[in-house]
Amino acid sequence: MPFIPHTDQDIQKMLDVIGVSAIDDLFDEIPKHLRAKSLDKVPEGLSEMDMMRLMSERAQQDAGALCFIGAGAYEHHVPAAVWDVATRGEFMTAYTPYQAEASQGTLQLIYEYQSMMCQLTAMDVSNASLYDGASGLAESVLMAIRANRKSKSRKVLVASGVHPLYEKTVNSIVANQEITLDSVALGSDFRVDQQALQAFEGQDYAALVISQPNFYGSIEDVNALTDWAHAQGMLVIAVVNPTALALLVPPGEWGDTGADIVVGEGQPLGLPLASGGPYFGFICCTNKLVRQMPGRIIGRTVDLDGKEGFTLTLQAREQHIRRSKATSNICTNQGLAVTAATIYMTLLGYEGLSRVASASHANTKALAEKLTSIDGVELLSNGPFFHEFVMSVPGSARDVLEGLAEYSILGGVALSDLVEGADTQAVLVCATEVKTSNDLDVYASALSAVLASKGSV
Amino acid sequence: MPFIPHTDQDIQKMLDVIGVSAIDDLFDEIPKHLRAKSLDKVPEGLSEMDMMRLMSERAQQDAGALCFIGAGAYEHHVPAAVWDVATRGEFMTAYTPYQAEASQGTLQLIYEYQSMMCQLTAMDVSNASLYDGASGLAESVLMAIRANRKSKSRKVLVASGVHPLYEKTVNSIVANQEITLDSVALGSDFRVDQQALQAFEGQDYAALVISQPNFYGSIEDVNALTDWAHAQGMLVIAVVNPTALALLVPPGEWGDTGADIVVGEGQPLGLPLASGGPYFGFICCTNKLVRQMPGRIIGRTVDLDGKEGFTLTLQAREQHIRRSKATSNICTNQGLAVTAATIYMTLLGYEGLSRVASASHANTKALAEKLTSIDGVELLSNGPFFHEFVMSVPGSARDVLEGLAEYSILGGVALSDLVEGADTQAVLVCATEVKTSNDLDVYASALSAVLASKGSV
Amino acid sequence: MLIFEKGAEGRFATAQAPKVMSSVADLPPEMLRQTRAGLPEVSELQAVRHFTNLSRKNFSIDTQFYPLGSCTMKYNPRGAHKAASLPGFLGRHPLAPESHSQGYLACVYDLQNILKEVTGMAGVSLTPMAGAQGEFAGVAMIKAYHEAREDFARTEIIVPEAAHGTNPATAVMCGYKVVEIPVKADGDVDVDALKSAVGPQTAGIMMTNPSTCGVFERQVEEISKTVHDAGGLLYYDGANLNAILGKVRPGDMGFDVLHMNLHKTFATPHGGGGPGSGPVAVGERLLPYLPTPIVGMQEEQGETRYHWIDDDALPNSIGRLSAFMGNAGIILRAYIYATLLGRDGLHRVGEFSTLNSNYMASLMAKAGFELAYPERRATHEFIITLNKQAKELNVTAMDFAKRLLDYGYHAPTTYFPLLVPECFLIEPTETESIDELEGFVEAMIAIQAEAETSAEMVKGAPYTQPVKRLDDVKAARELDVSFQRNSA
Amino acid sequence: MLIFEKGAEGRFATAQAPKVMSSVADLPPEMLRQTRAGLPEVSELQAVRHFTNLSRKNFSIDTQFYPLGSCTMKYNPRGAHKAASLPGFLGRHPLAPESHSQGYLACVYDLQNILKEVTGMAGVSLTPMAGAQGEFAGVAMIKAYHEAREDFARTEIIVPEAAHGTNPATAVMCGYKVVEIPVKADGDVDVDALKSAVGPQTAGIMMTNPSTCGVFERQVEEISKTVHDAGGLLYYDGANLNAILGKVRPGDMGFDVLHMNLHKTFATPHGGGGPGSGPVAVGERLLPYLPTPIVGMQEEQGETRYHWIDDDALPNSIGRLSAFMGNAGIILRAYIYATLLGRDGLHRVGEFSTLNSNYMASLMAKAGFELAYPERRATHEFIITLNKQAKELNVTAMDFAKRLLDYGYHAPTTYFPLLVPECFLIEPTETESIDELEGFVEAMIAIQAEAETSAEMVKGAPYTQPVKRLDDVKAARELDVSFQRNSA
Ligand SMILES: Cc1ncc(COP(=O)(O)O)c(C=O)c1O
Ligand SMILES: Cc1ncc(COP(=O)(O)O)c(C=O)c1O
Repeated sequence: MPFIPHTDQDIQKMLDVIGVSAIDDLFDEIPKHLRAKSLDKVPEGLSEMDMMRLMSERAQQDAGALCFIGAGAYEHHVPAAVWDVATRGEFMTAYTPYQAEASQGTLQLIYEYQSMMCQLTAMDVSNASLYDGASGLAESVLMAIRANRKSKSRKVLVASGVHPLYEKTVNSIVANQEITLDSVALGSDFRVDQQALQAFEGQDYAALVISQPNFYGSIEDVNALTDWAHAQGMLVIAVVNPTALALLVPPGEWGDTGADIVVGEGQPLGLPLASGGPYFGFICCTNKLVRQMPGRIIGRTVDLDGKEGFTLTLQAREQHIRRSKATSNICTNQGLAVTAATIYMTLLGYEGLSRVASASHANTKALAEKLTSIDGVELLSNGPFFHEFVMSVPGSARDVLEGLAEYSILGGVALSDLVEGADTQAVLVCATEVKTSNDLDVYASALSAVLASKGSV
Repeated sequence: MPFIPHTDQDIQKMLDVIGVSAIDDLFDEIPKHLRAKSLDKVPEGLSEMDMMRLMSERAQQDAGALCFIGAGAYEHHVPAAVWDVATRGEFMTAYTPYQAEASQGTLQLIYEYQSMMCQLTAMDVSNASLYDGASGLAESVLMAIRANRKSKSRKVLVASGVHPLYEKTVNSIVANQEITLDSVALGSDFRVDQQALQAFEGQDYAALVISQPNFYGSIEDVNALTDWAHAQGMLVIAVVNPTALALLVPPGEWGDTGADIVVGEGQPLGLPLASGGPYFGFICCTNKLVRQMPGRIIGRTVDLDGKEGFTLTLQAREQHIRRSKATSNICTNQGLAVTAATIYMTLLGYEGLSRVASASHANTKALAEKLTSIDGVELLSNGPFFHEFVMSVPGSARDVLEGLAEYSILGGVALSDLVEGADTQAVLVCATEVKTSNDLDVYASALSAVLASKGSV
Repeated sequence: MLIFEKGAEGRFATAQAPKVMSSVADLPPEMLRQTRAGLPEVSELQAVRHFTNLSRKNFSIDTQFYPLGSCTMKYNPRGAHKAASLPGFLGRHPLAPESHSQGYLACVYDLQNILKEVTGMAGVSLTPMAGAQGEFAGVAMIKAYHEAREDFARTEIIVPEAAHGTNPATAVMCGYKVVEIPVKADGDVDVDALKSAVGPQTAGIMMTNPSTCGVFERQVEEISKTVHDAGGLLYYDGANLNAILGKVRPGDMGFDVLHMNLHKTFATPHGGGGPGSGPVAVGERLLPYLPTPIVGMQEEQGETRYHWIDDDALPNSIGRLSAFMGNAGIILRAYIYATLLGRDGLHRVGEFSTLNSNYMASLMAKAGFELAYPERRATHEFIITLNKQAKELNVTAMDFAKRLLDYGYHAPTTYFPLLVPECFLIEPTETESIDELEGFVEAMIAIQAEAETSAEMVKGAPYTQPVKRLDDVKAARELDVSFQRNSA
Repeated sequence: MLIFEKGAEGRFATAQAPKVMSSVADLPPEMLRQTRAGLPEVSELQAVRHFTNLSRKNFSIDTQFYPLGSCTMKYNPRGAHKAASLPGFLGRHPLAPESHSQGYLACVYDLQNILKEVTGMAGVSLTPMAGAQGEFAGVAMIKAYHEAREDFARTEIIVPEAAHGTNPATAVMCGYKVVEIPVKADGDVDVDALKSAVGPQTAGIMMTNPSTCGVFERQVEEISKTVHDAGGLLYYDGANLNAILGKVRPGDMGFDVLHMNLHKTFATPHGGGGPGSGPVAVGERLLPYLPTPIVGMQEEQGETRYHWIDDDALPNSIGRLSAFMGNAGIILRAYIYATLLGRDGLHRVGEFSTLNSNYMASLMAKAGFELAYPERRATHEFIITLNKQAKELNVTAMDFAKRLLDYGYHAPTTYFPLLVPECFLIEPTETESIDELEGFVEAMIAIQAEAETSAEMVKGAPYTQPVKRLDDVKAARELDVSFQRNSA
């Protein structure tokens, strides 16, 4: 019996002690007519060997392409040590550190994680993780609504460079509490349109959401946006890419007083693309807002002997204590992903992370130059960008991407797939530090070939 | 500086304490003219990311074939837990357990390994490992020469079903001590020819080497051979496949009194094919011979409090104590491979190992039937075999195998590649439990196709 | 010592960074960071050593019996981890085109079907990222259902008092008011209280069955009828599905929607607090509201093609709950687990987890410990109360829990459910051997003896862990949640 | 508890075996095993838990500073392990045709060249499976050389008394007599003694440089001339190559043949005792005798093809030393390590291992510990003698070693080399940070203080390990080297 250790003797002994004659008797409180028949539609079990063969074949089906898609998930080099250490049984098969004395490993690690995120974002407090960037933004919106004492508004303003899938996610979640989002239109340079923004002057919003870099890869003038929002009595929710934080002004230093809540997708910090997860959402805030923070927080304290130790703290915000009055319903979070990210940040350090960020930027710039030197391909991102840009291809972006896929190149995402009403010729492209200059050339020549074979339309 | 943690400040502080002004000064006892120039022919260093790319490309070059080669290295399913646990830092990055109190993990594990090998072979004692099966056989020959009090002979008789590469290895090693090997010819059923054996009756040999199954996959009449050798005053050295031991009579029970020394290749016990290593040689013997055993042995004892513990024992046999009088020069052995094998044997148990053995046998039988039903292909192994057999193909075995390789099938080894003077049409083929019945069909149809395209010659 | 305290300025693991520092001169200077972020500055060896040693300060399934009730700490097959970590799976971008995603989509599709079968429901969405998000999705679907019928009066969700904290918290996140109803002394819901609580304002009820009391709710059919008759829907919190896997299906009990905790029932690693995965399954009525994305399949000229089903195809969906599709890697592991077990193996889960639990309960009762529900069958978990010990010896459940650590056992869940005083919720799971179960009971007996003769010693436990009992009050009062270089 | 004591008859990890037990009825019944082998009978969880917990009883580089002299316990890059574990490498059969082996052969070929360059030699064979087998190969080549010249009178190998035990043991395995020569008080070989030892009976000398005394042999050129003039050859035991990597090359010092310990100098994991890899490198004279197989390369029409060089192509080879080609996976790891370091990185190894060692030696000397060779530079390792402590306080090197474990440091090599009484051979390696070096010295200072005030306490150490000091005498006298069911 896979994973069940019982021998016939064991079972007999156990039944005797319990005082029943068969395992089935243990279910005698369940009404007979409810009892399940066999699970016919579930296949027969496989041995580990047969399972590995099946899964290897399936994994192989999806392998081997050169990927230039970003759009919220980024391919970075993950040091081998990250997952070797993170998947040690003691990290991987423990659970939430309820018994602090027997969980100091996980607890200290999360404390260190929180500290690193505070360093990266220049904020005071970080929690132990949320599910992902998108749902994390939803939590931030709820948090801002709770936290903004000056405003009774149940509306939040979104600078529309925010990831469209994040917006969808936020909507799915916050609409249930009658909270609504309004968007500021984007300028032609894929950055917030100052004019459009002015139109919201004087309106009552609990918060302004600013993405840096934004979904299109563009770098926003976050200082001006932050100061504008604060002047309007809005809190500022910053949505940031953690790799970019090694290069760009951290949200804690935006404008005169910094952002109030910082949220984002932790995936770039050592998590593989892996079909979208597990990743993790990070969230940081100012000291002032700590009691509104969702999720777990680890604190440093001392033990009976005065020795340093770590423990869950401020649990009175959480569902297991406060139940219906909790700051969020989150319980299980993304512990192991955070473990990996903490090791990643430690191995890279600020110096390493800066190099990853600048190499990604350099590769993206180089790719933009190579691709836009092809006839008919144009750079649409005409402001500064980090490691993504938007280009326009002749004809349908979808068709061109399909053509590239036949060369085993995943050339980016068609903007119109994700953004309603977007230019159907626009492609969002990304190149991180893992790409070699040869990879960029391979993309460029495949694109030339695809365009040529399509008769450039 | 990869893997060197020193900052400039560290270096300066260290130099100051030492009292020199530059690192180079620390080498001032080396004559100046001997000092090396830069290592021009060594390439520039790569980052881990660039290295991974290079190695992935190289690994990919060798991947993807369906392998039916055995001949001393066998593809078995290795449970995922084996290497997950074996590569934990505490196992992988420790060294020889000289400090017993800080090495109880490795020490207990080896004690358990020794016990398992004794169980499998039905012998009294196992050591902690030798390098591999072939060099292990060389150590066994040296051991037998030392141990056989009845014979002063420096000759050992080899039943010639022993792996030809083992024979070569043994020769390379023992010839330096003027020890020679003689071979008993093989019968047409790829088993020891009793007639040929009788010719050695009454001659003075220190030992007889018996392989079970032998190199050709055949099952020898080990009982008769053992009794014959003992009657001649020879010690019996058994060379065995550990998977087969789950099916076949263990050497400790061969004939009337059992083999004296048992040696073999541990690879089938959870070690990947991996181009030939690391594998490990196992060696077991009777209690009587323990002081002639080469290599490390772990013993169970007690600590100051009477608590059970494990430690290196009988070190007086070893080079670090006995130097030129040691039983062998071996020092570093194959610890981690043994760690994996111990976990493998634990996970499989006797029941699992038996199933692996019988499934391998069944697959090999089935493959032999499929292949030999092809026109012109004949089964040469007409005695009982375990998980390898010899077949004859029309034309040159080498050519046929090359043809198969183009179908990404490694169809076996041409006997004439390994055995001098062997039939050039003979192929040694293996199918273990990892092969599906579809794999066998794929082989059969490729072989048909190859033979057809070669015009069957 | 913290990792921050181990470094030296300028030190880092050089092999891990791209060789050259590329120029960023083209970016607007006022957007560039001016201060170095104070990340650790250590060598690769220091990092590996630090985190390896930290890991050694944890209890875990791989090292200890971990009978944490309501958490199903069963063995996490290493094969599942290995297969889910194949490069083809790790390298797949979440937005990769379907042509380059058939392997992954096939796994998702197959798991959807397996979960439908084991729950007896009509549809499944795997996207929720943990139990709580599954609850959210479920309650949001209930809300969408009522709203689609323009039944706006339903503003309440009923929750038995034994419910897990995520239940009421979720109801509130979905904009509902929470109405708690009591649980009777025998562990079953007080159906009379339920009957007087339901009405046209009732959107639904959230229930666990077996409940967190470790007993099977015998009146489930009556509850179902009561709520349905009042126009409400039934939500099944599947955290305890392990108890009944293969024995009784939520769909057959009358539930309209449920979530499962794949990290519990389907043996995916708990990772020190996550990630998990909390798929939802629904009956026919709620099918249109399932969260997206889902995977569909088409046979075309003998070829099987898997494809995404997104908001376009499911316009009434409650929508997306994550940027992509939840914790894909956990979904893979759960699929692999189901593949390894197969229909017979899944069926055995409920049986043997229940056997183990009842055996432990019997042993503990025989040893004199007080079961919270002595007249009931234990399910996959059971509760003991140490109320007598707390009153008579001043040794609390907390003290027993801490002392267990010294005996090498992780403590069961303590002080939950709240309605049983000084309780231990003990869940052994089916993957533990009889030896471990007996060892734990023996440890409890030994601690009981210690409590009787040396209560103070027990109250000072643990003694063998990296730290002694921690000052939680100080942790909350003098909040230190982030290392500052000068706070060291 | 032993794994054998944890099982139950009939239990096993079912997922790990082929589903059906196939028939073996076709095999001769008298050849079939009649008794079940008493392997452990445990579940997968029990196995994982047992061995995980066993591992936790080890010190290792990943968890502790491990300054074991002559063993070069440096950081083992995890990237090397990961790359060497790529499926393409793990799946390659050792007898796979060259057409399916170009990736692996390229790595072997490249490493051969790198090792030639760092040693200054003309040819390399990677096949020896550890240092001792490398020594064997080297001495066997020396023998083959003399025999090829029909110089059969050379029956002796000279070995300095400080030599590692494998050196004399190897010489004997090759059929030689061993002649030991003394080492002087300054750590250098007694050249006068050497001069009177050499003669027409001298096959060669085996030397380490830096020697196991932790000093560089300054008269190496004179030694070389002496032995060469007598018609002997020089063998270099490369176990200490870490000290001089990139600084001075054995080939330039006059050696004819050497082995390297890739598990030391090239940072491959030591695995709790192995596997290692002990490649040999030779000068022109010994090229024909290199052990097989070796990898060669041909450029053909712009295409690079790698191929095996076997006995056929190298008829005077001493032959094969393993069934296939040694510890292939260790060879890969060493190649990867060299690839990560590159020429500059390899050059730094000697520099920084020497810097670390000299720094520790200076600190220890300043703290009052007695250096064995105070007038000499330390190389990558150095020796202190605790003779005074042993005599005056009755606290021996062994006692210091055991007490160090309580401080969280693995003990250095003790009582080797034999010629220095009560010695510690301390090798920090270049991958340790200044903090660890200082921490170790502070621990030694603390133990010294303990030795002065509470010698008995120190002599009872360790106190914090899974066991206290073990009874080695009992272990050897009442030999228990294999578990018997009834001996438990
Ligand atoms: C009964 C019950 N319901 C819900 C949950 C919430 O699940 P999750 O932690 O995955 O969000 C839990 C988890 O502990 C639980 O035990
Ligand atoms: C100086 C010296 N020579 C030779 C050897 C033998 O090397 P191996 O253990 O790899 O056989 C060692 C190993 O410890 C050594 O230190």
